[in-house]
Amino acid sequence: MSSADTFPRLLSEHANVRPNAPALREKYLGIWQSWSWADTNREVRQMACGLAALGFKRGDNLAIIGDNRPQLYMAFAAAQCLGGVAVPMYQDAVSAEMTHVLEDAAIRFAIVEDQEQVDKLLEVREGFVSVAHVIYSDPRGLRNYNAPGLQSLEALRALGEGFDNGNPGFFDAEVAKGQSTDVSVMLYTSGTTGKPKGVCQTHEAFITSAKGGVAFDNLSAADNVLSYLPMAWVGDHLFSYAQWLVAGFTVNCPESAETVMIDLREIGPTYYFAPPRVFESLLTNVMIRMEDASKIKRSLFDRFMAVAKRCGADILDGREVSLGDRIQYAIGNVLIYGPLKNTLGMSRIRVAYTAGAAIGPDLFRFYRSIGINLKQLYGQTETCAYVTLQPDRQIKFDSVGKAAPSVELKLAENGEVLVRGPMVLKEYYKRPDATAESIDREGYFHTGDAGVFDSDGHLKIIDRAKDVGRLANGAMFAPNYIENKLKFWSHIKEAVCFGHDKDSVMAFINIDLTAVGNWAERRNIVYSGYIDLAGKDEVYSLIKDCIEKVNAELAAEGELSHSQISRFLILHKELDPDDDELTRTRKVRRGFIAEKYAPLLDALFTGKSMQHIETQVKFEDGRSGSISADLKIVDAKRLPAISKAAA
Amino acid sequence: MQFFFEVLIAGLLSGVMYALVALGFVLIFKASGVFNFAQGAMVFFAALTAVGLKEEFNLSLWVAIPLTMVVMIVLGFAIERIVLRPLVNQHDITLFMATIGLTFFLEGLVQLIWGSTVRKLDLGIPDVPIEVVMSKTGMLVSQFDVIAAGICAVMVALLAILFNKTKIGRALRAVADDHQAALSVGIPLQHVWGIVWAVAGIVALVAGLLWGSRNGVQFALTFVALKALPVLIIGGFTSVPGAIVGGLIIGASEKLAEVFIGPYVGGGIEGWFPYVLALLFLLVRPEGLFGEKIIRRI
Amino acid sequence: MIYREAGQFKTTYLNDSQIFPIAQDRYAVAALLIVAFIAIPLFASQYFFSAILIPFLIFSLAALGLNILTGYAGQISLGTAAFMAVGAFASYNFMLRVPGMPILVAFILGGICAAMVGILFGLPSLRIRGFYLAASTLATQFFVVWCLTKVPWFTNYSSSGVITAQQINILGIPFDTPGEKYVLVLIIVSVMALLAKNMVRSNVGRSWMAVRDMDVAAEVIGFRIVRTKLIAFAVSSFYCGIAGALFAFCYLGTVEPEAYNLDLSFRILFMVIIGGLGSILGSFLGAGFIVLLPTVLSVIVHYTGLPNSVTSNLELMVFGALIIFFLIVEPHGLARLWQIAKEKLRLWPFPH
Amino acid sequence: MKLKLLKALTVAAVAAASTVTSTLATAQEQFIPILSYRVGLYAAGGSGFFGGAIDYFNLVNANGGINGVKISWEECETEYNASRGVECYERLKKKNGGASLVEPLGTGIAYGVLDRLPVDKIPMTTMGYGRSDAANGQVFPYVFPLITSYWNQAAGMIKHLGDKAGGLDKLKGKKIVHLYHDSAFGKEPFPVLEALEKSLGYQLIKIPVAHPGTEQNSQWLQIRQANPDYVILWGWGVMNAVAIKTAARNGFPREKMLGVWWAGSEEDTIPAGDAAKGYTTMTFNTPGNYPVIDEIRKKVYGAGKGNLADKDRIGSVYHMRGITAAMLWIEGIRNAQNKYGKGKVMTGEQIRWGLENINVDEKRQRELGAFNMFPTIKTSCQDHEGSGAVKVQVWDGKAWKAVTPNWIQGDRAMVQKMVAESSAKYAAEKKITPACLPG
Amino acid sequence: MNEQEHGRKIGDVILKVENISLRFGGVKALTDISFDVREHEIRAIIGPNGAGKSSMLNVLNGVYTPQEGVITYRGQQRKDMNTHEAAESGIARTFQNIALFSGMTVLDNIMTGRNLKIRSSFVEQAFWFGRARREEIENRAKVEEIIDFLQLQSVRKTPVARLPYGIKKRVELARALAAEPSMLLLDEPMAGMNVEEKQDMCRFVIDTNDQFGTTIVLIEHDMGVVMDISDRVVVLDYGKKIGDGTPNEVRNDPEVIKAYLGAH
Repeated sequence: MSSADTFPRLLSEHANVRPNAPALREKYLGIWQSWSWADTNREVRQMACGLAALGFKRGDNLAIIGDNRPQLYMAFAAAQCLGGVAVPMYQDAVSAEMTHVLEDAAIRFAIVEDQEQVDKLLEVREGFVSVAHVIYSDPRGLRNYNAPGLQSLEALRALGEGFDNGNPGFFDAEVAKGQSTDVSVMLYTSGTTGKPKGVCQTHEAFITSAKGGVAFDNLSAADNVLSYLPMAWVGDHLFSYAQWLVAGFTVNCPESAETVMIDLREIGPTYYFAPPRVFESLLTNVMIRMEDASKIKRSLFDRFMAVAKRCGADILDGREVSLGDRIQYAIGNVLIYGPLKNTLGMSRIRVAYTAGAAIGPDLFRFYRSIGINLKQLYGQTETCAYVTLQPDRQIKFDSVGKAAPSVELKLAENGEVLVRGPMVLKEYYKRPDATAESIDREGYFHTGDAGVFDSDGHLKIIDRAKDVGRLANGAMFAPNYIENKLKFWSHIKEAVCFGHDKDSVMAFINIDLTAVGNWAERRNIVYSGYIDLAGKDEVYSLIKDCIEKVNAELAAEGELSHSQISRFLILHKELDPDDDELTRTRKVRRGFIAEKYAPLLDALFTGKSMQHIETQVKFEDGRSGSISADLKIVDAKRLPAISKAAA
Repeated sequence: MQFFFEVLIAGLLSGVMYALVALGFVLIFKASGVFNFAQGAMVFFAALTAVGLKEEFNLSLWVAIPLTMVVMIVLGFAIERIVLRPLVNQHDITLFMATIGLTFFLEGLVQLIWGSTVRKLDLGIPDVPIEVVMSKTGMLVSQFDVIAAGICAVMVALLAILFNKTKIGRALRAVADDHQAALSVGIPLQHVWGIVWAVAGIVALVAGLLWGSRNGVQFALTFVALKALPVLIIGGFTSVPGAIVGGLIIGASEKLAEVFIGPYVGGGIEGWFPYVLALLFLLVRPEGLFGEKIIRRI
Repeated sequence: MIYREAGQFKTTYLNDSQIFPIAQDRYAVAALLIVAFIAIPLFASQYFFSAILIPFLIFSLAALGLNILTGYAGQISLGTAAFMAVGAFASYNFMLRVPGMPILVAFILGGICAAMVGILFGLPSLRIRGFYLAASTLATQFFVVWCLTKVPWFTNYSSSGVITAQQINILGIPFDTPGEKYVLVLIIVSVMALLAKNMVRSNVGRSWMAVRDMDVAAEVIGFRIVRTKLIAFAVSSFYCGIAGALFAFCYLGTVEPEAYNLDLSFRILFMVIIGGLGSILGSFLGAGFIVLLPTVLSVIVHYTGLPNSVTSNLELMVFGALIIFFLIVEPHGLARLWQIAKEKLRLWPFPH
Repeated sequence: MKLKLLKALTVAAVAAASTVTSTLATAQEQFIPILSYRVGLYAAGGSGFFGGAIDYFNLVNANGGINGVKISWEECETEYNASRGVECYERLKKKNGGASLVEPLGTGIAYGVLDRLPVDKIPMTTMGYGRSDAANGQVFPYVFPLITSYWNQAAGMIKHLGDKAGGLDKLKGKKIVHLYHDSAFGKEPFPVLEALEKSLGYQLIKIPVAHPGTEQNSQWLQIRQANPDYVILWGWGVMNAVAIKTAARNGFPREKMLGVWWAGSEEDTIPAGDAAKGYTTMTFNTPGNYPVIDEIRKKVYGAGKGNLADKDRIGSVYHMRGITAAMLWIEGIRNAQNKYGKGKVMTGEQIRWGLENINVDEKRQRELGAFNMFPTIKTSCQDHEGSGAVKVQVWDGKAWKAVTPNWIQGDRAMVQKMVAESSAKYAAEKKITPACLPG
Repeated sequence: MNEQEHGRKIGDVILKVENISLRFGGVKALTDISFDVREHEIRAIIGPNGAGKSSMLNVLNGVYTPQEGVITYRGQQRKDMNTHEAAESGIARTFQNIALFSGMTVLDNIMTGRNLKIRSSFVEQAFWFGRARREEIENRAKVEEIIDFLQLQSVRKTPVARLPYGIKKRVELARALAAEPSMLLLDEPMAGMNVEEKQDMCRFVIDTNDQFGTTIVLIEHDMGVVMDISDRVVVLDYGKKIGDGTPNEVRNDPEVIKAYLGAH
């Protein structure tokens, strides 16, 4: 592995070592347009010089907003070449949400994808934030814009080329000035509470982290990834940028958000990263599609999935499996698993990771059983995504693996996971208070998650440390843990549990419209939409079933057996980041929800069987309105705790 | 000159026979838009069935013919039910192909039942020159042809009555004019199509009996249908009078061509002359003599 | 099931417009060609060559020609055999009258003659369409066969109008045995199928389909209807002409004009429809079906022990019934069935 | 119930066992493929002819085979279609130890397999059709236009017309219309008719009838206009009946019509009804009853193995022609056995020799129970026809009757010269060096 | 198109029709219609059903031949247009009842729009070599830009027959745009669409006009949509012109109001 210690140097090294190998691809105009490492290097150089010509200085922040596009990945490198900091932002944020970051990071330069982002920035600029230079890569619809400081990426590159010719040596000197301890990127944490904070990460942090992962999973220049997760998310930054430049593999950008599945299938990545949500919706999709299949196919599928469940994961992990099972599995691989992986675009996957939330054991098992080496990792924005990784062949469904290379890991007294190592953030931008709060004197970063080590030294995360509450009887209450258990059922899309300081646990449920809708159709249940479907008695009893099964599981988990859900309701609207109920990474904001739906919560705890509620909602076009409904509340059966020994 | 008229009259009279076969086509095409290639096979089927019934069961022809009529009606409805209904709304050419398939089926079926020997059919009409005409003008006019022409005229008249005076006829016309409209006034389309096929079957029977008694009842009857095509082109696929006029034109012109042009080019031009004539005709009037002009809107 | 397409992505338009964009298809076609060019010549029996494979390939070529006209350009023709006859008799005469004429050149010239006849008889298509056109192409059928029978020059004054195809010799290599003839036919058919595929995926193919699907719109966007139709007639007839020449030279050897009768035209039309209109593959499937079906049927009914007069008629009925059945089940032909099956395989185990 | 289908099915049920044995031929059986056609336009001819052949096979087998060698056969439906015929030929030629010989009874099919015969070493008989010049066994060693060819027939026709007129010289100035099926078949006699026109001085008027010949009004109007002395009807299939009927409607005397032998069967005259009375045609069989036919009635039909569904057709023209053909084939095989080993199964090559050395004189005819059923025949390498003699028959309204008591022959010398010329041309085209094959 | 021409800078009159009358048999479809179209403008022809709008459009690109009148296009005066010449001189159009080639994919349909740019002969195309192959690739690249422009990526290889109505309309526009027309005739581009689809289509029409400087003549039956996007409007009723001017002028024209009220 290379000794280059900043991203710009890594890039130029690749451009030297493998100038003609593809660095980036993008499905555009119907084909996968490719940029070789040499192309990439040249364009980055032009972009950087162009930015320099516009006055971009060392230490300046460059906002990068848009879908995953090669030009935008290059923009990261361009900023870093000049000693600047790339600040990727969520492309689906509305302008008001952007204002905070733009102000906080004092953005003067922004490289954005298209008209949509330009419009938002110009709107923000109307106020008081001054984004002096907005550079767009897709000129469509922008021909008649004549806002000052607005120009196309093409123009910027032309400008850069001129500048480069006029100032030979400037670029190389700038790259040479770069230090591995410079901040390379600032990622804003979604922040379950409060305003987002900018996490400043150095070149070193990400490169070390990336190298660890590359070595851990033997990634090479021959690998391919599909980049479709938000660029502002640490996961994408690590996998599609840091590891890209470290390992030198090819990053592929899909044509558009709608075509991700098609593009995934076309590219057939060898290395894949997705939050559990994606895996889950894929599986749901598989199951729904299989339900329409002919009887023969379905019985084949069921039969071989049973085989896979029995021995698939063991075969993947190299454990001993009987010959008969191996033969059956091989047949299954030809008939079912292979084609299945293929239609999912996963037949070439060597390593797949999931992180960002806990993944359901069934879900996890499913992918592993059909031969996809899916592993979990655990980490935060503040730790460059990795804290722990699951080593090959040591996969456990309920743990997140062992400490990643060069990570020091320990548990605080209250169970909080503490991390030390080069990947820990340098600081929160302009927030010394927050920095001090989360990095202790020994240099440990407080993750805020509560966890335990199992006998093999694998870390198991239970919940957010601060969310771990106590029931009135003093028993431990880990709402997230329960919610995740609930969400493992395909019919349940979101769940929010409450119980801190209370006698019992209550739950809000969001049903999964696709899964439940399909379920309903097969039973000839007519419904007009989410609200209608959510209120059906049949649906209630379906969900009740799920909850009671979760209760049964909890009953076997010692202290957590007290956290069995006693009552629940199905919410009349889907929780939505636009309504601030979820974060952009789709984590529930429990406090906000408790406040917003206080009457419902009251009703749950006071034993009512029906409650009226009216809620404000924002529509996609920015209008808002209100919906109201009478919600049923249903009791769920609880089971007596089962002692560990018995289990 | 006398010879010319003789040829002309002979031509016109055989044209009547062509027209009779073409009539079956027109009926079906008009009502269901199906180009029924099996019309020839139906002619063969009907004629052979009639003769077969007569000979094998020693029936009188006047018993065998009504029986055959029943068979043809059943056949018509069966075709509608088994072949056409599943193919409703398919492309024209698909339906056309289906009727070719039907041709094979009917040919096989009828020969399987009655055997492939050539049979004699005697309607009791002698096919000899009419003495009176012969002696008065020296022209030769076949008695059979004249009677056949008469039968043909009766047939057309009956069809006209069926079409214009009966409830079924009105339904038929409604269907022919506009399928959608017919549906919307509540006429069961399938029912109407079945009737049309049955009527076409009866027309085929008449044609089969006449042709069969002329040439013997045999497989070659299926080829008569080929001659009906140029008739249709000239007369238009949807016009009953067109079929008659077209038949006369084709009959007369092919005879005249064969007799007066044939010897100069080696003869045997009857095989293609009607087609080339039809082709030339089409270049002038692409929709046929009586066909409706199609205005193509965009 | 067989299709594993993940990871097959295209980085250039050239790659994207390949004839077989899916790798598995390419392997399958390669395997098929290897079998056809190497395995079959090594192992197939005489019967297979001369009774099944050679006619299958020749009919496929003729069906391909008709498919270009009917399937792609939407012009129904019942005169295919006539164009075949022109090709055959023209090639024969070129071989006969031009000393030292290479046979492949004679085939091509024969094809060109057929193309010219095709253009001539395609002219009515400019004014008429649909069944009117179909009926008028019958004129071609009858007229051409009549001409060949009537003008003794065409048949080299053979008293009976029968011609005997010359021996085939290419660059000193004789093609005499059925196996050798098979290889020759296979090469010609493969090359022509490739050319046809190229045409239909290029502008000329699109012009045909445009005229077929919506001629007014085609004209409005700039296609020249007249030219398009005539090219379709020419290309189609060229293909049929070559097929006709092969029919005479590599299959029957000795032919009379009557061999190219209406019956043959119909059989080829069947192939195209059963195989699938507007599909190159369909031409081959259709030819296979129509060539094999009677053979298979007669073998099957042969074992029923029924007398031949019964079996022959039964065969006819089954043939007719199968055609109807096929049209009902899949009016778009075998090629569509294949396409559906392929789709299913690509989506396996999912139904959609 | 007199339904053909039921009859056929019962026959089938009874015959099932025997059919199975005949299809599963052992090495001790002489296999003969039957390229028949029993559907379509020409089904009447095909079913009669091949029915006759098969009936005779059954008779031979019932009598113990050829020196103990039984005959086996398999039918394949050609529909009178050249490419299907070729397929049948190819399918059956190697079956059951190999085909002994073929007889496609169709010009198109005969041409289709012509080139294949020398390669496969299978002889083909084309009895009364096909290339007339194939009589030259030096150029066409495997083709046997047995008994007589079109050219000899045409010469015979003119001879007969001459006889009728009172001598060939009386034909001078007479008008003869050649009304022919517009195909290779109909044009085959042109060279002979034209050559004789020159030498005899009659006026030949050629009038073609387009296939299939269901409409002949214009032709007959032309004939009426020309007012010929004779009309030669060179037709096939439906064309014949139509010609007879149209002649009647045009008042043309049937007695002046002379049909080719393919226009002289019950299938041609019965559909024409009364109109056919007095109509004459050529034939190479003498109509009537023969011991061999009685034997077939008794031993074959009596045993329920008869091939014809309609027993009335036994002894009909086509049936008799089929019997004749089969008889000559068996003679060929017998000859071969005599040379190559009695009681053995013969190869095609050996049978070719056998066919080239047929000698059925009157004595042999009597032995075969077919005296005078067909002309005596003696083949050789130079003459694959072996006879060239024809007869004239007349339809009396119910049955065919021979007109000429004796077999007649036309100008054989002239025909032979033409055969030599034409076959030499073919040999040149095909680069064949004419030679007799060794025995 | 060069850079300076972009944008909504309206130029000189490029198409002028004078006293056009069109009859089908005895039926008068158009009577004495005169109006002009300026370069780069969006010109709408509106009117109630049966007003002769489609006939007018068909006269403009030569599908119908008017009995009377003169058409002047880019300085050339003629009795009638010839369909093929119209296409060659840069007039493209869409149809009221979608006239896509239903047997082809979206991509192929749009590719047909490039046919006038293809120089290679069918023989070259058969061999898929040299110029033919190069042209195919070049035109594909052009077409892909249009696919991108009209956001048809996800249906690129779908047979058009399987597409929903709104998308089909868009494909038709794409096919017309593929010819890089200087004038685009749109025959009720928004007919039968829901509000959202109409908005999309409006945006595409404006974008086309804006980005390529294409002069657009469009027909609409529904006044509302068109008024917003067109520069000038001709109003037809029963084959006669009853109004001509800016949307505002037309909107307030009493005769137009009468015609519209009368028709509804």
